[in-house]
Amino acid sequence: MLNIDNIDLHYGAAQALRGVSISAEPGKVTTVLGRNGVGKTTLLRAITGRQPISAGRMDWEGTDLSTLRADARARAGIASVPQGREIFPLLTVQENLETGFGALPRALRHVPDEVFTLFPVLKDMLGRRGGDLSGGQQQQLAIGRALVMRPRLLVLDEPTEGIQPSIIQDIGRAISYLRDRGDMAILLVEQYFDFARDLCDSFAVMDRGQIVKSGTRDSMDEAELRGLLTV
Amino acid sequence: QEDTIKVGILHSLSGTMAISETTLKDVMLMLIEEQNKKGGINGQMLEAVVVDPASDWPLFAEKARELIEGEGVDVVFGCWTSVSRKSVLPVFEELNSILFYPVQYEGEESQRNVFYTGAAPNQQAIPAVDYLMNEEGVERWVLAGTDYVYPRTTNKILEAYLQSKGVAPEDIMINYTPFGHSDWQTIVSDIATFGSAGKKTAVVSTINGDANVPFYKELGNQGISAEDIPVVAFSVGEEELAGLDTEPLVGHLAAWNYFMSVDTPENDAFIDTWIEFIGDENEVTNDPMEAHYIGFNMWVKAVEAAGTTDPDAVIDSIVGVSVPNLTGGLSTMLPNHHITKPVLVGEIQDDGQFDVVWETPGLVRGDAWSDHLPESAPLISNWLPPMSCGNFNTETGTCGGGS
Amino acid sequence: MTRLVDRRMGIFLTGLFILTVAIPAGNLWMEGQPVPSYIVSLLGKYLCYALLAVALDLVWGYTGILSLGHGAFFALGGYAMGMHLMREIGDRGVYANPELPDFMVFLNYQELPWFWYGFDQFWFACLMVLLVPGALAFVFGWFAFRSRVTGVYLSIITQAMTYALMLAFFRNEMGFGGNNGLTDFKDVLGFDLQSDATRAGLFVLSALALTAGLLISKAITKSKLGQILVCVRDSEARTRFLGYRVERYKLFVWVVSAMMAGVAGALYTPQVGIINPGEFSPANSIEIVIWVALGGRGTLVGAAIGAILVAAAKTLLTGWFPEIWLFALGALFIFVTIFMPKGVLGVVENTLKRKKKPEPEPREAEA
Amino acid sequence: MRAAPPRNPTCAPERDMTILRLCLAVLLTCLATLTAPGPAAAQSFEDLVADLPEGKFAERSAVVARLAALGDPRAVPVLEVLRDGNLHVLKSNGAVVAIREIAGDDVAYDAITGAEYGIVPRRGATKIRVNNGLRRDIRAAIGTLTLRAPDPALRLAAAEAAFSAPDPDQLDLLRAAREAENTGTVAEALDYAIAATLIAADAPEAEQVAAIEVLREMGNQDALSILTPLLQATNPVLAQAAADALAAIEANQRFWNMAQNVWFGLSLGSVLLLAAIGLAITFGVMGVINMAHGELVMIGAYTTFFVQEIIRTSFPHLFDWSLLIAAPLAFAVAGAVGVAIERGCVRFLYGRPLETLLATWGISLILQQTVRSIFGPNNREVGNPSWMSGAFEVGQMTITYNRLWILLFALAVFAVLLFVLKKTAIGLQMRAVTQNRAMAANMGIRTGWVDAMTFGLGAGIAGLAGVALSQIDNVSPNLGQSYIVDSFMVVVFGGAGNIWGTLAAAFSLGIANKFLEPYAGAVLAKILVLVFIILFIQKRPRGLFAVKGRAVEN
Amino acid sequence: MSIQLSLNGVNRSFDGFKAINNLSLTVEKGELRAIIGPNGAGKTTMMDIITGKTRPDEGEVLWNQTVDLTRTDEADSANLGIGRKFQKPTVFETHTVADNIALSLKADRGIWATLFNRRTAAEEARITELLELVKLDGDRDRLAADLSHGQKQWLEIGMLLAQDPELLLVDEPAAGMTDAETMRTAELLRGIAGKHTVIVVEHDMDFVRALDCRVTVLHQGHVLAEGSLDHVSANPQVIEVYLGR
Ligand SMILES: Nc1ncnc2c1ncn2[C@@H]1O[C@H](COP(=O)(O)OP(=O)(O)OP(=O)(O)O)[C@@H](O)[C@H]1O
Ligand SMILES: Nc1ncnc2c1ncn2[C@@H]1O[C@H](COP(=O)(O)OP(=O)(O)OP(=O)(O)O)[C@@H](O)[C@H]1O
Ligand SMILES: [Mg+2]
Ligand SMILES: [Mg+2]
Repeated sequence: MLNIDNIDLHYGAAQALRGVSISAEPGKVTTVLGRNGVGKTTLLRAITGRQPISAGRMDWEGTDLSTLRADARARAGIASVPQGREIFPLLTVQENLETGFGALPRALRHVPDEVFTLFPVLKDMLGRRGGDLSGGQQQQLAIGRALVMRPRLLVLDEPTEGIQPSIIQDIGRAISYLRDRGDMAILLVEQYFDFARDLCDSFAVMDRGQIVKSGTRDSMDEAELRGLLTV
Repeated sequence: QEDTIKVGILHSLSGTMAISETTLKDVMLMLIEEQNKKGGINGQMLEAVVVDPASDWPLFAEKARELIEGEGVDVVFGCWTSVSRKSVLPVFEELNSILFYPVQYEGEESQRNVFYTGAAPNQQAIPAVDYLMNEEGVERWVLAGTDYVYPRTTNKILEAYLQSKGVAPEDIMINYTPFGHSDWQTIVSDIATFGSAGKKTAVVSTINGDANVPFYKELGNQGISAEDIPVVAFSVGEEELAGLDTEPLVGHLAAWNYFMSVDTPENDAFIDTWIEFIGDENEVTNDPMEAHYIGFNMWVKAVEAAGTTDPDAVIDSIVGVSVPNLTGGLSTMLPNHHITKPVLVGEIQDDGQFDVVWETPGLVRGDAWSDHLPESAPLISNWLPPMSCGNFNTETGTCGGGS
Repeated sequence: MTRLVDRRMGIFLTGLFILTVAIPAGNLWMEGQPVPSYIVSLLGKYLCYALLAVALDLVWGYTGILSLGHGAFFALGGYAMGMHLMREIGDRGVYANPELPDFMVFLNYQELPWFWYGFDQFWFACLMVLLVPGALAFVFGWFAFRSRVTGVYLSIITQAMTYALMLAFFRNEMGFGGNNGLTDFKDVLGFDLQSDATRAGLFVLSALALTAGLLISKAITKSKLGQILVCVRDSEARTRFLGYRVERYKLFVWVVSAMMAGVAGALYTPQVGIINPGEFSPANSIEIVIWVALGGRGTLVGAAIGAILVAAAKTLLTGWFPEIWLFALGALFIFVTIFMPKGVLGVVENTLKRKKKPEPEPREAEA
Repeated sequence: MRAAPPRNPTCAPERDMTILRLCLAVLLTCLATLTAPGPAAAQSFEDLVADLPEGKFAERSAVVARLAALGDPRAVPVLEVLRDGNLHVLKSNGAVVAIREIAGDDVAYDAITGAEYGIVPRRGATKIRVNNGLRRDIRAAIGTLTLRAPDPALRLAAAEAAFSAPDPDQLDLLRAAREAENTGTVAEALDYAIAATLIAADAPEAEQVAAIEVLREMGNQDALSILTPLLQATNPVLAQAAADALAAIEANQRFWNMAQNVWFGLSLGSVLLLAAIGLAITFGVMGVINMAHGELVMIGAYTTFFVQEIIRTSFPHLFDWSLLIAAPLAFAVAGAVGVAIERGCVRFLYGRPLETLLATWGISLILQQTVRSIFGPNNREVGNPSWMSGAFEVGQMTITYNRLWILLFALAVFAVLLFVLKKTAIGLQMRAVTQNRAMAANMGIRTGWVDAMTFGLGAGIAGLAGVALSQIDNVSPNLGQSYIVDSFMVVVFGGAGNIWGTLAAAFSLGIANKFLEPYAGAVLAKILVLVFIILFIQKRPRGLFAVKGRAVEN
Repeated sequence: MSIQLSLNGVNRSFDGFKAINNLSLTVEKGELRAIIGPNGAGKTTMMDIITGKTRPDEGEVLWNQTVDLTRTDEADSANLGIGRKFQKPTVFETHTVADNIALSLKADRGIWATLFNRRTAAEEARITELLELVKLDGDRDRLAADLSHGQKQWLEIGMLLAQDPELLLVDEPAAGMTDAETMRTAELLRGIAGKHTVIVVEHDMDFVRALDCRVTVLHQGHVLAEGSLDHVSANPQVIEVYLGR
């Protein structure tokens, strides 16, 4: 269980997050929505440990996240699919997938089959350098790489960006499959409204570093949300 | 502060030349300390001013200026490479101060403010070649050097000299290498080939500094022994040998004006003082150190005689001054600002020392202008009035450029 | 002109101007020379270094070309001037040969090599001070930039260039005096190089050259061309897609910078009295980079300050702590990199807390 | 020690040294009376030894010759002592003694009887000096005396001595020895010696022509040196035979010269490879412009020195193991320094790669000065263990052991490194961290630790390079400076980030250099290689083994 | 209408992998063309070839039926009037947002011209106009590095428009935008088509529908189908490899 409580974050003098609170539960998908530049990525960076927070508390399974460095958070079960993919360009696809092995017990150091069933293209490209892949292939690799870590919290930043429709459907199915397995909390940042809506159990809408609207899927008012995203 | 005499020490303590020059700084400190124990000069104590020109030639000029103008030193002992000396020359000339230069060099220079206590080519190279020719019957010569002015000039002189002795041009091989050359495989094997033409062959090495160690290591490894092809070096002394396993090098030669192994009471005393000063049993002494020893004592004597450290007075009074050198003779300052020295040829021993195998019967006068180069043959140097000229042309009867 | 002289440049130039007027004036008219003449030469030398640093900052700080061979252009300028000074000696050399410099006489040259022709004329030498480094830079840059050699690859071939030149100039056959280089200069344009007035004159000239160099560089970087240079530094490929011919822009600053370095060398030679192949050594060129990094990359004035600071530190430390000064200098470098990421100038400006429109800060060009 | 199989039938069953010597003595005395009669015979062995200190080198030479002619086997040890420069005259009583150092003291033993005279005070004895000429004569003299020694190695040395100093008077002696010889290599050496002697002697034409044939078979430099003067022979038959033989030998030599150049190139390449390979990690993989790399190499070399120093003073019998002990230590020491540099400085600079240049330059100054302060500015002596000394011949090609071992060592280091980087988990992590530090952390990689290990590995390998370089170059505070430029050149020329490229670059630059050197000279060769690098980079702007494609563009 | 761009039998492979396989395609002047296709179909590579970033192994690429684009480099193609927006947003991070636009404006790209260039009032006005269009007028003086991912996308679109090119190659403009913005982008592109030729790559079918133009489907480096969106989305092969279900 991830609990974010009232955090602030600054880039130098500029404040990017103001009192953001959000939580994610195993077996549930929480989506964060918002226009460009409102702080969605920043929130995820705070969780994965790329950017230090300046106030507030982040609690993950009972430990205070802000005391852990980024690599420790990964070993505590948090995996991320960052915006911009961040594939290791000179490592082969195979090696990209293996980078997460260090955080795993020996028995789990293999690439789970679901990665290849989800993204069959990766299987054909195991020997190719990650940096040579097309944009969409890289995005698939980034998701696959996160799944190798068998995370208990999966953080996805616009995972559908640049991906062909059929695979978006596959990713959607994968996310719901993972959710339904019940051992994983999923935090999803998405611009693609329909996709987000179909998957989420709860949602939060951000604007200018703040959460301006949140609730469960049932309380979701599509027209209002679309309005918030447009202004 | 007025009552001390300041002595500037201008030797590199860092950079590529530190390896050679640092001991010269130490020997100067020792000589100054010893002199002070004797009560200084004319009742005044000496004070050493040490700076580090860091093996950077323009920095030498800057530091020389700083010593003379900034620190007000009365005399400077320093420099090793020719280029560092060339770099400071104008400074000493302009500010009318005194430099003692302790290293063997290519000659072709005589400056009023500089005293050359190292060997001129005629005090090192030519006697060494004579030895090899007469004693070892060498007929074929490899002149190997680092590519810079000292080896170039020395080899030019030697080439002219050898040819005048009837050596055919095809019996002379000249080879130059860059500074710090470390891969000697090809050259050593070339030397071996050159030496296998059925005539006794020797190598005259003007290889400089760091390049010597890998050179000798390669010689040893390729199994070229001194009995087959002896190498006589002008820049390899006890200090350089300290970095080598000399076992395979026994018998290779060096020509100097001093060896640590020379058995005289002066030298024994000098070595004892040095070892005590440095505090290390294994420290060695070498030729440029002796040159500083001689130069310093000459300067002391001249100052005592002149009663002042004023450069003009000292420059006048130092010519003709004789002091004991460490090999059992008296060295004299000549009017051309070079000194008289014996020339010794030594063979490397397995203990890292040299055994003197030959020496000149008397002292050799340092010659500023080589007689073996056409342009410099007519030049002579004499800083005594009325001539007072470093490059007097005996053909035209005029004092060439310069002052 | 759009504010060529901003605040930091203003302060620096004012300081420089005061020095340039005060020192020679003081020395000429006041009793007992308040500033010893060796300090004047020393400062003159620092200013030459500063100009060299500015030249490097122009290509490194703004265009992202890390040159590890700028010492070569400096040395070539120095040699061009040195050759003129050699010729000025005339028959006052030790061998009294009116045609040949001393080193040629004792190396048995029969006649002056062709590439020495013309250097007896001052104007010709001055032209060469610009043309020789400029031409080398042009040829080198034309090939390298066209072939899209970038990053460390470019750095290393500039290093190879200066290294090769060093070895070549070491060779006596080259006709530039071998490792001793050119020295024993007497006068320039009839002025005795050892007189205090000439020294002061050279110092003032160096200051003027530095000022000109700073202003030219500033003008370039402030212009649209300057902005494009920064684009090249940050994303060369993207700049191409906008239609800019990156190689021409690079070549332009590269040649300008080389010429500036050449001028610095030309002023340096008469002030230190020697020019030799050591100036081509790769370590020297690295040191130039160090000056710029230490002063603050991409700030011009910072580069100049860095050069002066390091040179002054070297002067002082080698005198104060001859045995251990390297510790101090080394520690200084480490300290500056870790604690002053924007160089000395950055720290000074931060402490002055001048809130201004953000200057484009240098970022690392991707290798 | 291996005893030679008995050969001489008259004393065949005996292995006892004294008896062997006696046999030899009898034999030699016969021969000596045969070859060297005259006034020398009048002087006794003792007289001659007493005469050794007298006169100049030339006179001493004559005495040595007479000693040899005497054929007294006791002469061999005396001559050996003389050759090694340990024969002295005691100032106190004028006795000729051998001085041996025992536990730090000089102890004198009578040169002939071996009786002990006790400890000699400093300057209590005058050395009987030898020079090269004398040493040569002594070698020849010992050669004469040991031509029939039981140890084949001794006989071989004697035969070689006879070859290099052919003496017509010894012809019969050599032939007799050849008759009795049945060790192949020695017999061959004796054949050569006989041939050389025949040519030096005024032998009949037919014999000399046959000798020329033998030398032609020998086919090496030494043969050349003996045959060349024959071109001037007045006898046209001889001159022609010599010319033919020379032509054959020279053709053969051209081939071997090529081979030799390749070998020199490989060996220079291996040195470059060793010097550069650590940098291929710290710079090539990590992107740190590590100007302190050379100093890390230097630290490795000083570690070797330090180890040898301890071995010399305390465990001299371990000397041959010194490098094997030094290698892991050098790796550890340099690696530790590397880790310290990374943790203390470089880690603050990731993302600012160019600034690492400034900081590591500072570190290099400090390391240099530290070493200078601790060990002094001078060269330190690092010796070659016996297995790294000397050379062997492959055909006409000389291969020195130290170069061979360094080549093998370089390849081994390369192989291990390749394995670590490509096949181990830590290698993968190293590459991941250097490509994207933040993402690597998000994958659970301890980036700090991996950074330290990577830098430490590069530094440790630099240390290993130092161990090897100490065998061929100066060990001085400047050691590092002389390799840093070349190292960067190699890494970049090969293509930064590709260690196969480093391998290829090191060897191709080494070989290019060695092929140019004989034609252009060392200086010009170096310049040409640099120009070649500049031009080559124009063709391949990302080095020899460039990483191409999209992957490197962003 | 004349032909703006034509690709004939273009091939390109990487280490044996055929990224572009005998691709032929023509685009008319002023046309708006959408290109879709699975990930890795070769869409970006095709743009690389048109702009001279990648050289084809064989085949010809003709600009206005005359200029051979396989021989030009990136700067040449830009000067011919081909502008490009990249899949991964690339802007000049150390310049301000306004300067990014200013540097992209159509102007003389020579050394001397830029050295002595001064920004005119007309240029200022155009910059402001464009910034408003991409909703970055508030961020005018911020460094481009500080923008969010989506803001960089917008900035890059602004830069593309500033160049005023004849042909716009737009690689995934809507990625990372909200649905509303996606629609606005489609409108924008529709607006400039006609005067300019536009080639858009996108995976967002709503966006493509909004473009309302001819659609080319690329698969494994060659054209799989071409026609209206409805036409191609009915193609079973397109459904199989691209659209799904
Ligand atoms: N490294 C940075 N330094 C300074 N400001 C930044 C930095 N990264 C982002 N910002 C600013 O912080 C704010 C939030 O950015 P963030 O990347 O979190 O937006 P986002 O919601 O993810 O937008 P998008 O949908 O475009 O990805 C933006 O205004 C952006 O300009
Ligand atoms: N430099 C290269 N080296 C190796 N393979 C490459 C290279 N460039 C492209 N490829 C391969 O070519 C294929 C086409 O890539 P491209 O980027 O053109 O696809 P795309 O159609 O743009 O896909 P996406 O919709 O995912 O962006 C991919 O499989 C990619 O891996
Ligand atoms: Mg984002
Ligand atoms: Mg694409």
